[in-house]
Amino acid sequence: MFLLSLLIFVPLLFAVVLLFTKESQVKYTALAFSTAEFILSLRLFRDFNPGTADLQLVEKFSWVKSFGINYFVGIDGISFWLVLLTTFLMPITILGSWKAVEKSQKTFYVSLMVMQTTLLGTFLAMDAILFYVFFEAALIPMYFLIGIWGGPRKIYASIKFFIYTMFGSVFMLLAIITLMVMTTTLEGGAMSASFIDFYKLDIPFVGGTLLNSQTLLFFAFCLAFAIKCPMFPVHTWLPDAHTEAPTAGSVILAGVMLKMGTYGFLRLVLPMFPEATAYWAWVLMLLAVIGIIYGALVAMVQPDIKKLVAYSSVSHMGYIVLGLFSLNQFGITGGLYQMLNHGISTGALFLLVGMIYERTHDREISKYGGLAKAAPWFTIIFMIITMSSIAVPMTNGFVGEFLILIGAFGANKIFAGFAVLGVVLGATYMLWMVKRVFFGTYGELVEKYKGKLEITKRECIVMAPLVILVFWMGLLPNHFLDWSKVSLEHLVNSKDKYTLSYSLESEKIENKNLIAFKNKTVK
Amino acid sequence: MLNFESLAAIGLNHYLIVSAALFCIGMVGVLVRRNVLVILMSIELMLNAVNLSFVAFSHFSQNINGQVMVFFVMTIAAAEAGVGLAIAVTIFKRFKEVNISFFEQLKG
Amino acid sequence: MSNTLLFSLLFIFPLLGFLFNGIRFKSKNYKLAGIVGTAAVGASFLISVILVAKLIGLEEGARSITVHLFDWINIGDFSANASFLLDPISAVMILIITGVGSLIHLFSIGYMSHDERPSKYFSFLNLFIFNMLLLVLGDNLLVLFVGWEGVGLCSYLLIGFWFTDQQKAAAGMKAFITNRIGDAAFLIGLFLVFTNFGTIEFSSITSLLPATAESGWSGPITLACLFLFIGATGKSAQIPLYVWLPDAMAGPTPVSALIHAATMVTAGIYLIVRLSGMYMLAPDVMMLIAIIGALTAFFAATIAITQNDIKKILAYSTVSQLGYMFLAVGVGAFVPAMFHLMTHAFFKALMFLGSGSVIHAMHEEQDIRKMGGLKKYMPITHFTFLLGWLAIIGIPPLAGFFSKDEILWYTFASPAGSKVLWVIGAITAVMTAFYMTRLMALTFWGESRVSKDVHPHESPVSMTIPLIVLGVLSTIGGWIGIPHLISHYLPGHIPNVLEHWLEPVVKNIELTGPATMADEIVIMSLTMALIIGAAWTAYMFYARKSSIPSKVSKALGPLSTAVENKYFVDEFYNSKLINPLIEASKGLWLYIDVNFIDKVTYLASDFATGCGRGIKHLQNGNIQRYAMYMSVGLILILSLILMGS
Amino acid sequence: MDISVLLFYGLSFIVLCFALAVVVSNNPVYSAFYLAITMVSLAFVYFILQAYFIAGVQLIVYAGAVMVLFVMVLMMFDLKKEKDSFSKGRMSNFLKVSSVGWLWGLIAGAIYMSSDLLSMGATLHNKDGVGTTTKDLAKLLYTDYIFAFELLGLLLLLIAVGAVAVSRIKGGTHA
Repeated sequence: MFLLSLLIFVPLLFAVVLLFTKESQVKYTALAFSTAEFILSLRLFRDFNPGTADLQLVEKFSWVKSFGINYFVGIDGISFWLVLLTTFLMPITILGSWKAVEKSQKTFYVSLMVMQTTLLGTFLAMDAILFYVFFEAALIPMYFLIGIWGGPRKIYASIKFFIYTMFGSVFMLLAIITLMVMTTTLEGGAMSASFIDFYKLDIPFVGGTLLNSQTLLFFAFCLAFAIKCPMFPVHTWLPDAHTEAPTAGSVILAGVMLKMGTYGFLRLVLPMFPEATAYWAWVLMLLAVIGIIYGALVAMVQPDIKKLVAYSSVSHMGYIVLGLFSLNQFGITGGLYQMLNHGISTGALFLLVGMIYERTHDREISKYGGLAKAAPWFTIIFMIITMSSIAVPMTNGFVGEFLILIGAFGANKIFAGFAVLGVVLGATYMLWMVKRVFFGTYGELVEKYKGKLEITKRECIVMAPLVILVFWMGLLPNHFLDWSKVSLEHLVNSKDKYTLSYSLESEKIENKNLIAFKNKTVK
Repeated sequence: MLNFESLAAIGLNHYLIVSAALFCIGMVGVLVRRNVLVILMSIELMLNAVNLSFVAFSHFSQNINGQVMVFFVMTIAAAEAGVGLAIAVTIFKRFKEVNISFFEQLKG
Repeated sequence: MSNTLLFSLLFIFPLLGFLFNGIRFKSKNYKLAGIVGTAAVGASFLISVILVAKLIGLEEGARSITVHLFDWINIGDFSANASFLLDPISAVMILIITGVGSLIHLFSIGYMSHDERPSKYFSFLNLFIFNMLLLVLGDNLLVLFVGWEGVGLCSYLLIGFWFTDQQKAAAGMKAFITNRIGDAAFLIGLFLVFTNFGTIEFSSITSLLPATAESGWSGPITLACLFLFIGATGKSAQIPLYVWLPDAMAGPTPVSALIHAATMVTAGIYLIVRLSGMYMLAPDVMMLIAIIGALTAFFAATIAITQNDIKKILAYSTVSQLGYMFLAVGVGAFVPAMFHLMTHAFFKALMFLGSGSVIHAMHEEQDIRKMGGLKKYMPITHFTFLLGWLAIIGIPPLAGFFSKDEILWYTFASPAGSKVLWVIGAITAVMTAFYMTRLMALTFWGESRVSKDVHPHESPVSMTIPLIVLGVLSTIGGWIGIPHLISHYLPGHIPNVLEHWLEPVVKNIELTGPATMADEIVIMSLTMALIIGAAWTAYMFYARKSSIPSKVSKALGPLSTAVENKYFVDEFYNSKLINPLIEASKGLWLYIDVNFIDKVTYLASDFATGCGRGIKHLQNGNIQRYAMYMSVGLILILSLILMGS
Repeated sequence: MDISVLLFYGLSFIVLCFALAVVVSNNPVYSAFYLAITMVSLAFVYFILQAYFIAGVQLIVYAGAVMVLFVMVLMMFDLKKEKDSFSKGRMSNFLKVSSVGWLWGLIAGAIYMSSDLLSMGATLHNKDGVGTTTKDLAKLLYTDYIFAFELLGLLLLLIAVGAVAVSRIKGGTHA
């Protein structure tokens, strides 16, 4: 049973099938396929064992033997929810952009399917080169999504996005190669690109100086992931990419792609460079705090709704990084949880903004007003998502943000103090926007499209799972955290000497057979 | 330094040097002439230079394989001349001249 | 019935009401919405009564019921569960919340009968009750915080209930954001508590408290108390975060009664009383609380004197009364603070509802200069309002007298109190008497200044019943906390029920000073005399049409303008904090993001394209050139090889 | 002085002179003519080197067929004396010529330096005892090199077709 490989490559197969589907049918087919993929991913609940920190459902095949590069995938508590988030958001995104995409639908849905393969691959890859390949390959469909179906400045935005992220990745590639060369010093002496071997490395570290291998490698990885997140000051690609991207692009970008950066921190940086992380965490925390406040302040004065949400992403991602680098259990758990929350609430916000944009073809805040009267149901859903975004208790955002803050407080009280300020600013920019868009008298756009603004049934179906999750995750976080708890505890407790053990699926079957055989003979 | 004896006894070296000179002349032709036809001729010169060294080697090492190679080279040279001239004809039809700079039209 | 079931039902009823009315929020059927909403809260009230009865049935000293509903956040050694604690403090609170709450719901049926969205209104109101119950029943700080934020959210939604008015929407936003500032401080306080005690459960905190008080400002408990207090200033509208409360009057009047007078704004007091043990260990913070409370009480009262909007006056009066309560907790008089909280809930809710009745009758007119002589049109409203008025200015034997008097006495006599604070408190009491009498005089007494097209009428029964009930409560509500001084002389020696009731969980500071019973009598009679004098003056000024007030304000000149304009605090915040912040943000965006970071990246890209532009000439399509590059390259390589060998 | 030595020098001189003339001449017709002379002279050189078959082929294929092709094309174009027969750019022309001169120097130097090696190698390599007559050449061509030989035949066919196809294209860059 190659569940993970199936998960990764079935969307690719679907993409090929979509190519041969009629243009008029393609959206239904795409929805069916993505739902099928989601249902397939639900099997993880059965096959994944949350009781162990080991890597599970491992598949490993040799790829480039001489360099020790393998096709090596596996899942543990860290990647578990991100995989599900990806498969969960995809059908929602597809259903959400049914109407928005008019031109070359086939290419659009094929891009989304390919996107899903690369995203899942990134989260599941356990081999550095495989990870890198997926990490980079994810850019391509996103580049097309922005470049083809984007707004007026789409070319600028897509190229900016591409080059920014590419720039960081180059350093990561360099670092990966260095690490691969280092693995030859491990026992066995063969070169290896697997994360597991990277974790075993004992990379020399000297505190206080930059020019030592662990620090350099640490910053190389950090740069790549910081750009992806994005963190201040390398965030400027995000607002442009978001404003120009079509709704689906924004949702996937904010919901899943940004998580690749934070996931990278969690999967690679923290366990691989423990001393450098401990020593330099303050830099990342500082940047994260600056990002939180800066993102919130800048979001406050944006004239464009989507740009506002984009900058709010910068702020929220700052929280996640802050949590991860507080290096204690609260912070890391909160960080992981906030990744999911951000995926859901910001994804939902982009969907909602997209819905309203579909109708009015304008996102200028000043042209709105009084939307609450024209579209009350839409407003209710928007308010719920807003509450989640500004972390009102009982919604998902609160649990994540609270854990992050308490973690950060344990690590550094001053940073935490400033981060708490972000809570106030977060409420300010969101509510100010809500006030200007939804309250007051009818704005010019609302006046013009008065009758057509209410949310449709299809859109309700799109939003319903998100709204349910907002409360579910807010009220019963243990349902979610229990699946990751052991892995995260393991990460926190063995930070300095992180290991990840695994057994191949095929071996397991053999073992089972062996046990069965033994049992038989005993009988 | 100059050894007149070596000048008197013609060896492999002499042929090779002539061959090199011929090759270089052909190369200059390719590099500096504008007329496609002349360039093609220069290429023929270069090919002939190579042939010369093949034959010389073959002769001095008493190995007939070199001549086989020359035979092949000649065939290729003839073929190349054929195609080259055909392209020249096409170019001429278009521009009424066979200047190499018209090949710039091939750039993207 | 089991406690778990009772607790669940207590929460479930308002929640069901919220969902029922929320789903059919478009319905204009105000009766159905109102009845369901009121019934939900009424049912909660009944359950509260049952629960409190159960609590009373328990042995004294062991009066607490804890119920664990489900696990919420459990990470490592941090745990915050959805579990609830009913003890004497929360018992008082839930009775007030559900009791006064159901009266206000009942009142709202009539008040909102002409509104377009009564269902929405009742759903929010029920949600508020739900959150308020969470706030007071939570057995740990985080559940308390959930309710804390939740009531803030409801307050936001209800202030901006008539959202088509941009100003009202803005008031809602202002309330939420100001509260959020407090909440942020609350969170820091919570973190500090957690780092100090390793738990955020009230019972565990109490058991872990050290024996000796801290001195200075840097102690961990002091800091925790300080930040929690800042949180409380946000919610309970104290200096410097009080600005949202007067604006919050943009909401429907019953909302002002419920949220912005009786319940939500007292959450800060509740928090400090709940953590009184911890606060006692931080005397510096206690002093700060007392000072802030006294100042708030004083300044809010001065502003109230000059206001002309009936609701604004009541709003500033609320701020002022809340200041009293903080003064009380600041000087260690926790039980009087709770007492005043309760009596204030009665009489202020009564007055707000009364003002709602007036506004309803006057067709949304709120300016008291356009009222007058309403006594004869609205007798019930007038009479109940009168009771409220007497209660708030502290005329015995009405409720306000006992609580206010006790606060002043503690301020005077407590070791944490001081004479200066007492003076401020007494002056505030005098001013309260003055502006409340002014309100009464201008609204109900004197000549009618009502415009011709408005025909005031008495409100329907559904609105007057709550008024009457609250009027009764305002009258007799104080009798559960009669000070020893008076009860001593009363037949039957009515004990101080409230103090006795709260004793197991909250203890007042011990009065060790030299003050004697005689002092208490002197102080009490002195304040009484002053209050009656002030009320008389105000009556003379305003009911009997006098020119003195205008002369006085002229004489005071700039001071009176300042007071009339609320000391320009809003303007100050706007011009010195909010606008600079927005400008700075714009600057950040335009100068850092667009012009700096992007420019730097453009520089990098310009460098790349520049290089390309330079090298581009090498590749001009000239085949001979290419051949030359090839040959030159070949030659160079050959040279290197040959020269090397 | 052996007669073959004289012959070598004379022929080399002719070959090089006319080769230079091909490159330098302004008139392509003359160039073609000089090229023909070069070819014929080279055939003689081959003759001296006892490669009789190659010499013959040189005469027939180069001096005959290829030159005829050139001349035919020249006639078709009706080219006169050219005005700018050399590429523009003095610097680059100088660079080109000098670099090629430098190349010649390099090769010559290399040959000179390794002359001993060459003479030694030259005598060593005839180990399989195949003769150097035309018959041996034919044998080799039809045994060891048969595949290449047939491939060349195919190539020539392709070229014939290709040349016709290319020259049939009507004028215009995008025809």
